[in-house]
Amino acid sequence: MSVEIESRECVVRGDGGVVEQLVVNVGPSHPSTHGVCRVIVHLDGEVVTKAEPVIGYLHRGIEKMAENRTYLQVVPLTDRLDYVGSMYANWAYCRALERLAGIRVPERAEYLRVIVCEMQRIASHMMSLGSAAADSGAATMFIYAFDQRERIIELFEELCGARLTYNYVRPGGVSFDVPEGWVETALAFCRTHRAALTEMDRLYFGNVIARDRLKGVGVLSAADAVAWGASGPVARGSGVNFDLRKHDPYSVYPRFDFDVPTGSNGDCYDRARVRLFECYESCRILEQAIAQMEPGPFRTEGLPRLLAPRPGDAYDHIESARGSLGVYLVADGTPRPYRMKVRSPAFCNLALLPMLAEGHMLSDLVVILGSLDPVFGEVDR
Amino acid sequence: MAVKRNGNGGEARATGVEPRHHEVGAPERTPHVVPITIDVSNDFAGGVGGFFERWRSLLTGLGITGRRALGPATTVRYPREKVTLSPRWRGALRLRGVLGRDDIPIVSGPPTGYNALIEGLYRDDRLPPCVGNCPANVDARGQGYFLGEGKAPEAYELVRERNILPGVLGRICHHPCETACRRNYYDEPVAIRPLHRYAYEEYAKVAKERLAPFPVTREERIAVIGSGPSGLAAAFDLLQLGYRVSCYEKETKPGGALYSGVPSYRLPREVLHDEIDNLVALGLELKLGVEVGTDVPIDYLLGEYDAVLIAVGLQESRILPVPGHDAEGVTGALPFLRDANWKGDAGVKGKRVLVIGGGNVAVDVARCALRTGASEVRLACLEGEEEMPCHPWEIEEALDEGVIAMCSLGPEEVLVDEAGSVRGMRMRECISVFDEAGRFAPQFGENYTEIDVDMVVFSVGQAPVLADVVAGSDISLTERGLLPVDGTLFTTAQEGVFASGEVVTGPGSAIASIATGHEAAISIHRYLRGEDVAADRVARPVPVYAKYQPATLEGVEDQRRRIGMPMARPEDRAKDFRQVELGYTHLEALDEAARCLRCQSEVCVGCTFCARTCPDYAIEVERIDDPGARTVTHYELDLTKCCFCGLCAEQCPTDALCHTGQYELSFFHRDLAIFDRHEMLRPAEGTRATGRDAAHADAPSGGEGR
Amino acid sequence: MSALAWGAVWGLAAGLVIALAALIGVWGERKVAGRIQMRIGPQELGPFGLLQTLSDTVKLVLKEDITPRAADVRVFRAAPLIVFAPIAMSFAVVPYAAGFVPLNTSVGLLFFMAVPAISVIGVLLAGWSSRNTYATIGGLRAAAQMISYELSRTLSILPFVLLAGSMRPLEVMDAWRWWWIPLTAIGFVVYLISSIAEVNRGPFDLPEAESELVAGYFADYSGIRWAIFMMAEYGGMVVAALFAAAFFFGGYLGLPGVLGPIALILKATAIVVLMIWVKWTFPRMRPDQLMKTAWKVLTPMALVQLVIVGAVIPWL
Amino acid sequence: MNIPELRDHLCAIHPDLCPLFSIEFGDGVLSVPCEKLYDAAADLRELGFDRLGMVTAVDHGTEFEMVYRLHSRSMSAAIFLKCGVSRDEPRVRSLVDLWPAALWQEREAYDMFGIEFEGHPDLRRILLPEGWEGFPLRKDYCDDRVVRRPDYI
Amino acid sequence: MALVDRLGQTLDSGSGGGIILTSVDALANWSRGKSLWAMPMGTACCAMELIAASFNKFDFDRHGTFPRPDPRHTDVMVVAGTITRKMAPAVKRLYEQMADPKWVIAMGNCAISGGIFYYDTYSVVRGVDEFLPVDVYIAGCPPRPESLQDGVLRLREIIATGSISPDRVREAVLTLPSSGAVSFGKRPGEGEAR
Repeated sequence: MSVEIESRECVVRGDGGVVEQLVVNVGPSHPSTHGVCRVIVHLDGEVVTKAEPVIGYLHRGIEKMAENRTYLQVVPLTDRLDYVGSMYANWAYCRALERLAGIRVPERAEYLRVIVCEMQRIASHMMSLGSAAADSGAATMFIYAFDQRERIIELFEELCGARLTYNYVRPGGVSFDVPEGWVETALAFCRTHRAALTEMDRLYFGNVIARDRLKGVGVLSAADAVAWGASGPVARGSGVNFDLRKHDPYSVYPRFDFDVPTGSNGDCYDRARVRLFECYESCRILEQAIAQMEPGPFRTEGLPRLLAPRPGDAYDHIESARGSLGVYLVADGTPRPYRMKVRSPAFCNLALLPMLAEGHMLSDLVVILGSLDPVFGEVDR
Repeated sequence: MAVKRNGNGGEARATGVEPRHHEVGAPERTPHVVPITIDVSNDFAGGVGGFFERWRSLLTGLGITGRRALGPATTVRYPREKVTLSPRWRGALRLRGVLGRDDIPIVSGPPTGYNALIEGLYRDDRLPPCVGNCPANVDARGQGYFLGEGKAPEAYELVRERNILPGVLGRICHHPCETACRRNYYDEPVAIRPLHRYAYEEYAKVAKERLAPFPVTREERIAVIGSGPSGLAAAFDLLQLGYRVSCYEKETKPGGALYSGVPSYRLPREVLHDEIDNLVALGLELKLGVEVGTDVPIDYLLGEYDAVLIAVGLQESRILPVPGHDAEGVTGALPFLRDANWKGDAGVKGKRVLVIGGGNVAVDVARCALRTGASEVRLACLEGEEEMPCHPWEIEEALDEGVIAMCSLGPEEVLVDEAGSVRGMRMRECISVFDEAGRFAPQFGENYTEIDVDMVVFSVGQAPVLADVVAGSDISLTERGLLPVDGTLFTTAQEGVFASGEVVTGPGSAIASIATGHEAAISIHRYLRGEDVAADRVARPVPVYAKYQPATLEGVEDQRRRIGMPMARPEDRAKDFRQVELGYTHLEALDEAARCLRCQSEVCVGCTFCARTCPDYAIEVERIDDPGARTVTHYELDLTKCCFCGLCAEQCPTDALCHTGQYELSFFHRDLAIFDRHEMLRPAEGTRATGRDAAHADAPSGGEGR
Repeated sequence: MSALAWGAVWGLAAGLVIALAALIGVWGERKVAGRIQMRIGPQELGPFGLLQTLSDTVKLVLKEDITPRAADVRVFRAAPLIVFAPIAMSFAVVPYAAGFVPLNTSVGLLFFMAVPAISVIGVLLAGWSSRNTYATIGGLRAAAQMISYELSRTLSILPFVLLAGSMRPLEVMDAWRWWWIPLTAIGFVVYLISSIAEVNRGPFDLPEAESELVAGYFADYSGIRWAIFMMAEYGGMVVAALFAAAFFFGGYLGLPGVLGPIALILKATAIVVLMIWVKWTFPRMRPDQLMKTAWKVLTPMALVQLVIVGAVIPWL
Repeated sequence: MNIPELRDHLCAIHPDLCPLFSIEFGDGVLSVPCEKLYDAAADLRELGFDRLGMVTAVDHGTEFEMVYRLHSRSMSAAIFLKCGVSRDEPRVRSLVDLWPAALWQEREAYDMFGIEFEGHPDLRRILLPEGWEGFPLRKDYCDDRVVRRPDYI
Repeated sequence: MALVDRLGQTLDSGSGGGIILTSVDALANWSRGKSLWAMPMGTACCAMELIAASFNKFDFDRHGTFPRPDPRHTDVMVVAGTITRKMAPAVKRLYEQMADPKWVIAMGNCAISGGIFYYDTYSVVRGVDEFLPVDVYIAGCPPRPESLQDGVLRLREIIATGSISPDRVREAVLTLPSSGAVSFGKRPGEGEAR
């Protein structure tokens, strides 16, 4: 529903004619804004002449709060950044902190992190694909995708006792080792998930209406993707082969054999389908990681409750489901961070919306917004 | 779906989607990556074929949804049926117990059942780390509890159950309990060892009234050879079990290695004697100055007594066979210490002394040498500064007193002057001490150092001297002069003969010797009762406890800090054999005992670490800290702020705070969601929250993965 | 009995029937959507949750009836009725049983084509009078859409007029032969799709597109007025299905007595389920694609159907 | 490309930037004076740093430190570009001409720290509502509505 | 609510209307309680659980509750997530757009009190009850979907105390109990008699 009264405005067109434009205010609470985004859309008929996103409706001041929390207390805060993929922010933060404090992470913990993050990628992409499909009206596809996500969430609940805000990746490792039988369930999930992905591909991406809705809509060129700092599936959908797991291989990723799906057209279809194929790749990584994981400690023993890294600053990033998620930490030697900055991929990707939406229809606007997959916890922080 | 690989060419992979792929520009190359591109675009065919493909895609979609519609529903019919929650599920928080309402359990029991008790606690995850990490499983938590309540004699007696000489060990123990103390994680460990000492000092005041001999209830008599810690521990347990025990000591004063090996600046002789006198008062028969083997043959003991325990310890120091090791002025650590302790003069007055070795004994030797008048004491060891095997606080105190440590040096040759006495030592640089597998395999470099000294003390290992003890009996020794002993039962090949202490374990700590004494006592008891010695014997669990990095103390309030042990000034103490540590005052001891977190007791002690760690500051805790009336008066959880992150329950040292499986938390009023102490202690049924989930409420999770 | 009273009785009866059809339609939609989405759907009230929609209706009736301050009050209040009435009227020309059609008019088929199309005016008025951008866009989309699909829907029914030589529903039914089913297969597809579009259901639910326009032309309606919109939608769906069941699949024919109408209702139910199934399977179309489908795909297909039938007629 | 290689590469091409380069916590840092920021950024862009990853600032009490994180896909390298800005008059040249990615990120830095970016086409608040007083991530930011946490650790 | 209000008033004042009123109340409360359509005011993490609650595993529709994005058509606003100062006016406006009778569920701790964002942050509203009349608070961060369903079932208990007559609205007893469960739906003083 609109928040402010709509208005009409007159715009002089390039050819000298005057058109009356309808200004539609989409959001901040709208079924397709994936949270609380407001887009002020100027419409010429059905065609969008200007779409201006207004963000900050979920700006909670997490960066300021982090300055008032101890290093351990920040971890639950990072859960709430990207609430569709809490593990990523956990991990990015912990990596930055580990770099700053010189903490070594046991190998099993790295494997566990990779496993949960790849599962999180699937879960996040399922959410993204599903809600993007729902944006274009395919509610059932949303439920099929969400069903897959729900299974991962059940696995996460087994593993760390929470459904969304896991607080799982901790400085120096992870909070729990896998429970008994969990690994088998995860492998079984991988098998069923592939079939479900193929079914979703046929149901949605094979569908003529969906293709017509997605193809050629919101085209992002590779050059623009790089210049605008896009990352993740948004950049890869445009054919930019940029994936931190390959380009700045962190953790144990170099040990896995996986591919980076990239699109060629840079339209909504490619962006969405890149996500779909990343799920196949995540399944591959999962299986390899589970096979390679060896028993051992899952957490660095002996870290005191209060960490006080030496003064300095560190940045570390991981490839989240939305792109390169970085955390920049400045320490001043006290047990609290001096400054924490989250480099949010969704924020950078969302900046593309005005450019992508211009000239498309109002119906396309929500599809484009969905294909950028913003999560406003992370955009607004 | 097709995969194109540049480079090492793997297999093409099918993922079920028909491929329609074409090259997408040149693959971007980076040093790390084998660029792989999956082209994700596919399109309908053109023309009439495309027309039918389009219609078919619609039918495919209908087919998929239709098939799903015929499949089963995946719904949980919620109010009637509920999902099985993960045991780790972080529901609403509860307290299992609270100080002032619930008691802290005391780990105490008869010697024969003690191991099973510990084992049971360990299995239930209720064993405090200090108890678990102590070789003798001394209940340091119970000590803290009694001392905090102002009941020092009870604390002493509780400690004495497992640590027969609390006063002595309270001065010399290497305190593995403090190493494992959970408090390391928060700030600084509880001063468990100084509290032993304080308990002893308090007990000494009332010892006369509380000491009464154990009643003799059994016929059998037992001889213990050696009055060191392990012998005394075994004797104490056997006395407790109603046996009559005689202890043979070859020296004129009891205490064994505690007397001859430990310098008196660490252990005043009167304390040692006082505690052994206490044992005598409990019924122990001491036979001093009787050397078994020389004065009395062991066969005589075997005849006279029903069981014999050999706990003679180690008497001989190893001396490395480097060139010149037989020169005058080269000696071993034990003879040196014996001289220093018995005579107060080790013949080093004004001499320059070099101690070879990096263990605790070496540091003792070095510090003794200072006190007996050496002009300069150096300590040379193979290991680097970080890896020295001695306890860091020992070397620190030694360095304070003026000992010069020279690390990463291996002895090469003792330089001997014409008179055949030592004039110096040639050392070789040591690169690494251990090989990759962690075995002792020193690697030496090519740098040599020469040190001018007048005396060299080797402190590189000790060995037992048993030939005399067993002379004339059937007991046989190995080629190296060792007694073959079962390492867990402490039985020897000869029936009725047992062995314990460093004879069995090799050089170790006093508390470890005491632990073996307890074990040996159980074996002797079973042997005398005619039971199977090995049956159902509980092997003591040795959990691996985290070794904590020192916590930052910035912002930590003073009352949370460990109370520092008052020490004599270095320049004073280096000159004589008076005590270095001065001991706690009454108030200090009370405060320090109150710092104990009562780990794993499942009783909230109001340590406030949950409140301190909560990222939402949703918890408020207050407690009254009066000895005897210590209670948590206020515990308030604001459930509307809680973020269910689980950090507080993980911090809880006692496991009192835990997550229940309760997740149905609807309230009609915001204030109802604020749980006070009463509410926190309430069991899940009858809570303020709606929709109780009784099935999981009494199976709280948490406590894992700490 | 005067004609007015007779009309009132008929009107009331028709209203009740339509309300019942809508209630069951909504319930069926929720149940079928539930099955497709692997869930249960309404379950709590009555057997299989049948009373759920009744509860919803009572609630909606008892809810506040909001008229936005900016709205054109009279038009705003009248619009639901303008949408509902034509749909209700179109129930009158469906041949329910042998010899029974409530309004036995000689232009029955034309009536069925023409009258429901009036509801587009109501939709347009509803969207415009709400003074809400979403509603305005929704209303305009609805107008464009319903007018476009009206053509193909009409064309898809014309074969029956050709085949039977009459527009009187009962006469068409009398002339009906089983081989009309294969003959008019293409026409049925066109009819089904255009009917879905006519009643603004997915994948043609652009006027109310939930993910774009929140609720489209009825975004500002609440309570009973909104319920009337929903009744019109489900009523339109049911009547379209009844009509298709009668003409494309022979309706009550072939079965004696009361079994005939039951067969008609079963056939109509199947078609309603198909419509629901389609809605919950496909994504929504975009306005331009919608137009393209109407003019470039469905209208030619309907014309092809007409040509086929026209070619067959001389051989009869 | 690892950091020393990057340094050598940088020094070979831009000797003037070489002395400003340092390595901290395993990251290459190029600290430049603020007036040279734009030129240095342009040089780095020429060098192959095609992505502007992050723009932010740190309030050091005495001055603001602008922190830019640049990535290069072709070199597989990343570098920090830092410059200090005076707290009294926080003004720095906008990098929007070089990377459009800076458009929103600089707006965010403005919103949170009040740093004026010269040449930015649309410098408005982005996360906070228009009309918000103060810049919350400054260390001296005061707001009566903030409830302070209890002060224990 | 004009019609219903008038009906309620008429029945209440007229003689013998009480009996009819009681049965109309019963019908109204039954229908209102069993078809609570939700306005999903999901802003943050809790929105994910709100979505999950109406999807296949938890299926809100079984209870007659499903999310409608349009406030005009909904009965209960589920505020799921952090409400910031920037967002609060929009939430309030949406609430005002809802048709009476309407209820508010504050789902999750952010909506109840700001939760984890209570301290040290400058932009978060500490609880939606600062500007909305909240009927049921569901604690959790985020609450499970079952928890939300439980909250909706609790809300029915409040609805059951309602009446279409403006004078007869029974107040739920919402005081802090000394022990035991919350009592509600009980007229004040009724319990003491027995």
